[in-house]
Amino acid sequence: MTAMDSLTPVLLTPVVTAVLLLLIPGNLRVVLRSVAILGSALTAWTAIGLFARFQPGQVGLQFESLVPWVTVGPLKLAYHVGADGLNIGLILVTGLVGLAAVLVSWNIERHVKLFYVLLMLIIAGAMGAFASLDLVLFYFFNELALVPTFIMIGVWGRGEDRNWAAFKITLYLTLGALTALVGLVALHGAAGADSLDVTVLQRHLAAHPLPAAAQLWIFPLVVFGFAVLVGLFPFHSWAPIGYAAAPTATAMMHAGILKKAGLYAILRVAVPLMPEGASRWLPLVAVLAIGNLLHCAWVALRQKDMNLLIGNSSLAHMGFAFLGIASLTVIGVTGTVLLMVAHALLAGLSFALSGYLETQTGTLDMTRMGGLLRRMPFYGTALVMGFMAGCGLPGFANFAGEATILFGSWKSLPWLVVIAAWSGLVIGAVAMLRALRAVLQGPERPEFARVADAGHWRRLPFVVLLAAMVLFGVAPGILTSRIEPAAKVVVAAHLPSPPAAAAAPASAQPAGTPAQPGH
Amino acid sequence: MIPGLHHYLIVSALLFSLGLLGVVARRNLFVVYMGLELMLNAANLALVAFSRFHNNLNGQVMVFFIITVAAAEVAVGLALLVALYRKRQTAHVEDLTTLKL
Amino acid sequence: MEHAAAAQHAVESGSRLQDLAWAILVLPLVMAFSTAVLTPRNRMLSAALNTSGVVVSFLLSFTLFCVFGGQAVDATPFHWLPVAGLDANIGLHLDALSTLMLLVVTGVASLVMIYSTGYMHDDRSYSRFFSTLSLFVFSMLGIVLADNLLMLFVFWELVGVSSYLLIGFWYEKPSAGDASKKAFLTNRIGDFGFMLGILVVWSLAGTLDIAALKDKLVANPALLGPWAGLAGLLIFMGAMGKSAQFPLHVWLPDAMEGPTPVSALIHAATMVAAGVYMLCRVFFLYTAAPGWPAALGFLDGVSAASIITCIGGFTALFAAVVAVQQDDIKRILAYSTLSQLGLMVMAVGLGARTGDPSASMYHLVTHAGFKAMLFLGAGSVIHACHHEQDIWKMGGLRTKMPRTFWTFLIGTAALAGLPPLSGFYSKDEILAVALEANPIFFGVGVLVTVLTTFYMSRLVLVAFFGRARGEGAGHAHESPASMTVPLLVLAVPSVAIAWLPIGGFLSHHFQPGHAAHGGDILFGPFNHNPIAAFFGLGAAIFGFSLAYSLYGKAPASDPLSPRLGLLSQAMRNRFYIDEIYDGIVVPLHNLLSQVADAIDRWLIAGLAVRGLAGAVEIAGRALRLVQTGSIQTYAFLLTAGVLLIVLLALK
Amino acid sequence: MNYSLITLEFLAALLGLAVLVADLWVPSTARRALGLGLAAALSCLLALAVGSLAPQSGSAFSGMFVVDDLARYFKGFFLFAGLAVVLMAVEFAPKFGAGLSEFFSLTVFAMVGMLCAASANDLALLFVSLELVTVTFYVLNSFQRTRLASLEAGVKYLILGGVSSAFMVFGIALVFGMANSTNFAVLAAKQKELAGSAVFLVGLLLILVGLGFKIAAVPLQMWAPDVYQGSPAPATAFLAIGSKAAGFVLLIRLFIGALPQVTAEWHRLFVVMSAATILYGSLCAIPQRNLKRLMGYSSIANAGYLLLGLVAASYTATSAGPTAMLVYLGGYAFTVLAAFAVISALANHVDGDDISALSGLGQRSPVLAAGLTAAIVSLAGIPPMAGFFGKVLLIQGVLAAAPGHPELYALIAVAVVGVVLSLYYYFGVIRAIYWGGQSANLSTIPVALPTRLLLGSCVVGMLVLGVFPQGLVKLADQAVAGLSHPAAAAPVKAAH
Repeated sequence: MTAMDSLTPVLLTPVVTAVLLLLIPGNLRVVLRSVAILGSALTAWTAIGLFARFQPGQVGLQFESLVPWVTVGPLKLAYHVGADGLNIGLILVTGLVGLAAVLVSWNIERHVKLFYVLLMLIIAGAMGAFASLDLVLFYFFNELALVPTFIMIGVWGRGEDRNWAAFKITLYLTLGALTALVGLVALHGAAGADSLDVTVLQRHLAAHPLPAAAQLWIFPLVVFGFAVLVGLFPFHSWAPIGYAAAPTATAMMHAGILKKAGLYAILRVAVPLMPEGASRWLPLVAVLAIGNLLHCAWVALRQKDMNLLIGNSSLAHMGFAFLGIASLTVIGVTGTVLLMVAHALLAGLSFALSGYLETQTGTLDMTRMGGLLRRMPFYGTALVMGFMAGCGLPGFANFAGEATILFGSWKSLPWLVVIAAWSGLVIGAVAMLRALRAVLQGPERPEFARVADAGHWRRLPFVVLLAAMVLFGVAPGILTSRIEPAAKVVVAAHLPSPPAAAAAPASAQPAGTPAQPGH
Repeated sequence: MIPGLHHYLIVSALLFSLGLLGVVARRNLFVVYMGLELMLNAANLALVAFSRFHNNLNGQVMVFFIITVAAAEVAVGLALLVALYRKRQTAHVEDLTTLKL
Repeated sequence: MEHAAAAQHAVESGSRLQDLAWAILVLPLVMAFSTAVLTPRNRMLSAALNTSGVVVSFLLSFTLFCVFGGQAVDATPFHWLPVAGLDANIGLHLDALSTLMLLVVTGVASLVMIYSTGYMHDDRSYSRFFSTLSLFVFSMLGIVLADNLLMLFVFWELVGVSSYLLIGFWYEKPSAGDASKKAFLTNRIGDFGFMLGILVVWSLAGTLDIAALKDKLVANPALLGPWAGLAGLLIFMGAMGKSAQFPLHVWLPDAMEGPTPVSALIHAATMVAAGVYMLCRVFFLYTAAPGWPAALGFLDGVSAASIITCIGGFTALFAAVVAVQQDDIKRILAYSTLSQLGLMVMAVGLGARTGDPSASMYHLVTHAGFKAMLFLGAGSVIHACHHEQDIWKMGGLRTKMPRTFWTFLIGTAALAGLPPLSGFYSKDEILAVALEANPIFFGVGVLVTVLTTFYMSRLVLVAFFGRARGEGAGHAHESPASMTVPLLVLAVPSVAIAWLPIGGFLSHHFQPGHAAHGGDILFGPFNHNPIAAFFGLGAAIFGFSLAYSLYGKAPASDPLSPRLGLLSQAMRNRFYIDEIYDGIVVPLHNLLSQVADAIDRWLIAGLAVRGLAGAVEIAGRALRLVQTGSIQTYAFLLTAGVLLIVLLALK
Repeated sequence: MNYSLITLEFLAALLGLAVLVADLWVPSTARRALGLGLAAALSCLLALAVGSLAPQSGSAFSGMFVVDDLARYFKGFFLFAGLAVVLMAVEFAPKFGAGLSEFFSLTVFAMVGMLCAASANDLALLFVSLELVTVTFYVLNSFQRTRLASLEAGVKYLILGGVSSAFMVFGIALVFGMANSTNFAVLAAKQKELAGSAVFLVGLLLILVGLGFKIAAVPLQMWAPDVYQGSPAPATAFLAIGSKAAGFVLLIRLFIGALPQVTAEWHRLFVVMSAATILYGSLCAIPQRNLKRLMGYSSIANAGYLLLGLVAASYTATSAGPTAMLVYLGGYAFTVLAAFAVISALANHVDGDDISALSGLGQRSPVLAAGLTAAIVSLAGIPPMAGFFGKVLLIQGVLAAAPGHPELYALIAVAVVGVVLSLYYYFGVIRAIYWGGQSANLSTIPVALPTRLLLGSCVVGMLVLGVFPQGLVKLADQAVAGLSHPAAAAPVKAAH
């Protein structure tokens, strides 16, 4: 691959923008905003270019670049970035949601410079986390986005308990990330490989796999560490409060993108490198995912505040993602990656919408609103499309993801699929439609008489995200053709047919009656 | 009977623990300071005993180092205690608890 | 006109005529999208665009019908989700069933669109109505042309959302908002069952393609093994949601909140029929060997089809009874649609035993015709009486609105099943099938015919005869031509369909070998199955005479309700089913979410997190107490520390 | 006897004296200029120590004073620390009242003590250099005679410092008694046969106590919070960096370099000490409201993390442990100096050093706010700052030795909990800066050039060590490699 054709530009652009922003004096708001928009637009454009130039159906890494970083005795760490099926979609989506997040922040008035610098750091952190193949580098970028989130929630956040929310989100994520890091370093120790690079570890473990006993205690460390980042059931209470208190841009980046770093890492590291560990521990993860699917969906039902509703329902979607991983089938994992991309767009859009609503009505309490569709036709349509995508309407990318996961996990976890279908189709729909009914329909409230619809500039983020969701909804083939080869590698050890043979479709004509679902 | 090495060691250990007791138990800062000096001298005694019985003079050279350092310490320490006394007209340990928790 | 060019291009390519199906499917979507984005302001252009879009689709369907006429053909598929092991692609399948249904959908839709130009003339969001209607037509055509189960499910949901948008069209009205939410959620419960059904079938048969599925089932009837019954029932659950069968029927009466053309198109002719059409499309599932998993052992003797029949029969009867005591003209027609759908579903269930459900499809086609006309007629009445919907405030409209009256009369006669009209022949086929399969359901069919004739005659007598009761009806006048012309056009099929050999055309599709009973169409039923025909006719006449005895003299108020007393009260409140739902299902969900929220707020967030944080804080404060500030304690602790170190190291 | 080795210490001592003498001529107003002059001189010395003129490896005074890569690493370290403290003192001057130049010269003298400690290869030199540092700090801590807190801090450090050095001296006496020599090389040679003798081991333990006091490890850390709170900011900074690093260089040279077998023997002790220190430092800091006292507890916690390297060294023969300690110390220096630069710059504009006094710093002076935030982020061990890499290497070192030892996994768990707890109180400071309560005055705080210079170099240092730590890691590796060869490659067995 030519040097130009590497992932580094997409990582560097946000960092360079951040540095540029630092140089501009704080009071030139317009200049600051335009530089930020330009920077994020450039990042998005590079990400789209990378996604387009990515050869689908090709196993192995593309746009790779390797620079030795630190060698400490036996441990060699390197700046190793590359793209394959798993992360090319996520890089694209980080660019898009990043651009939308910058565009949506027109209502920030205090410390505009600091806000955009921190936002750019979060985008760089997310992009780096997805691009990096060296585990410490992954941890480096993932943590890079932690402090900006804390400061943004604290300074520009909403609500009076935003201070507690800021602490909670930071402590939870650090505990999760640290546990995972300890797991990763222990994995490196147990494997005896000389570097923490995923590709090296993969080759090393393929040659002499980890003893099952070691896998049994390393795998949970890594999986549950990253599961905290995603918001698996018992460790989920930080997410809704954190997003409700965060300013719009941070909520979009966190709920949409950073939450996926955990899932991505589980798929990149935990499942392929420790197959026995995976098959022993993933059923427990699947059971916990029920908590996500049912508990969080029901909690979402109760919420009056739109951000809490979106936060909780996005946790319910994460239940789907964990279900896809726990199925350990090619279809299931492809579905999970597809859902990750789709949900990133959905969460980004939903929080952008709720942010805009708050700028117009000054409140997020849905019970006090009503009949806004008349005053805000464009915004209303975008909200209907966004919330419909939220409850898995076909035509949007979320449905493609959820359907693939349902199909992928039916054979191994039928009861879970029933619960997931009920939660996704029914409870999700009830929550979303109640919100639509409360906000858009019904008689118009006098106090919201002078609510303004989104002007041309302010429509852009919604249009960008909706276009992507519809594109991947109508033609998910674009994504799945890229994801599938990587998904095969992830579940290579669990495919029934021997991995050596061409990866015959897992569920080709099942001989006789396969495992009876639901004994 | 002629005192052997271990006798001296026992005496120096006793001296050391006495000094330590002085530091821990006494209330007046100056007396605490004296306890401190006592502990240093116990170490000197042990050093001298060892160098005598191993007839290796390095020990005694070491003693000189210790004595000079102790002297410097006393000088600075007492100056500090005097300054404290002038400020608070007390040398009682109980009064020195403004910095706590 | 660009869509004419599109049609021209398709024919010229001449490569594969059936790819024309793609044009039919995509045209309404293109129109909907262009109206919504390009011309929201320009009322006339958007109406013209959408109407012409549907009309061209109708013409294309007609050409396809003539060219292929029942021969099974597939348009080139588009690979939607190419994942190993999941062959989910969007393909279009043309055969007798789908071409006929194409004609019905596009035909009725064109007429409704033309009708709406008049009906919705003074409505504010005119172009939004037309683009949503086109979106609905696109989704409906997707269901009709679908060749695999996942695509069927995809368009199933799209139809659900279009009906949500259309019912909630006048979103300012709170009742419209609630009705649209209720409709979508009830459909979603049905879709939940449908998805599970698809998953069971897919996991056992390994394919989603309906044709391939059919071949596999024909080759190995026991392919689905013990799961056949459950799969059948789950897929039927999808049909229950869409075709409003008991217990998921509650949304249809409330769906009348939408504009009348919507009720006509969606809740009379097309969408509600989708369930029946889907049952016919996957009919081979129900003729396969029945079987139940261990958990449902008690159902072993019963086949899925018989359960479907019972549900259909019960819905028909229940809806007919409720319709008798309704006062709102659209509610009466809604319940009549419910009961007719019950009949069709019953016919499919019974058809499973004889292997030929064409009776239900035939009734579906005829019903679409006259029920759409009845709704449009009701719309014209409401439009004339300044949005008055209660029949007891109307009266004497016969003289004021002759064209609407006569078309309404024809529709009522067809619905009741009087001989020369189409309703008689299709209902007769159902009665014949019922007689042959299971006499009990023949009795249900006859009873339903009686009740249908009774409440329709009640409606006609009260609304069109006697003196005007309300001032609205007082100075009503005939609706403009754009509304009455579609009525007249729709009247033609209600009469003439009987003369077309549709029955034979359909049964040939299901049993190619079976000889279609040719001969004279007009008097066919009388000589094939005289008992069914005479019973049907007798029931109709008996129902009419009963209604005439009560309502002939144009009474001021409903004489029946004092006689029935409590029963009438129950019928007016639809047997309190909605109240039961609101009383049980909704609070249950709220309770569950309250419990979850409480757990989330107190147990996880409160106990676990604050508890932990509190414990850490207390530990910190306790440990900090060691720093008392006095040198004595420090010196003592230091010595103790040294002792500890020595002990620990040397032990 | 090649005296060229001690040129650096000699020049530094001369510089100290020069400042004392110069103070006679310099008018009282030009005290700050004197300070800046001293800082310039120190930076030349730093350039000398680090540049090509660095003294070549070798030993003087019959093996007592040795200069090798480890010594050079720490000499550079101490010179930079001294330079930074002098700059801080210039900024802190109005708070001192009289005797500013005495403060400068005492700082230089303390630095000389540390430079000697860096090259000490003999118990005698160990004792003398440590005592030079300690006695100078008695004065430095109580420099603000007008403030009772400073006096009290001085007295506490005096008494407890005295007790700990008494313990150390007694230890040295016992070790000398048994080994008949105080030279590390001789001790290393005799460690095999003396392993059995209790008196020798007790002696070594007492020396460990003396060093433990310097680095403020549990159970000898009682003094740290009070002294950090009481003594003036530049003195606290030098205490936190200089005296702690001096303690560690001696610890490394004695216990890891000279006596690896004895350390291997005591691995359980080090595990307990490290875990206790991390927990104590992290837990006690949680309810803290005073910033300097918080820094005290944080320095205890960081001593705990550094002991992780010692634990790693006690379990395996690899040099991963000490290298990680050196890298961590490198990052730690820049971090603490940046933090205290901000604290001392604030001293004259903010009354009291309570955390709430920081509120509104974001508006009052973005430079100081950014500097303190960078320091806090690095202290918490979050990328892209230097603290992250130190912690990763320490954890990696312990984990590499972990298979088969369940107590090491417990230690790692404690370390992880410690980091998370530390996040809570560190981010409390960030919260105070950016969105604490509304502070009374929002007058902007002028930041003089020296502080701006110091803060800039510290933040750049942190960033460079955070993103490209390879340079420092190579240096640390070299330093530690040089360390183990003089111990005559005694056969090392990891005691289970």
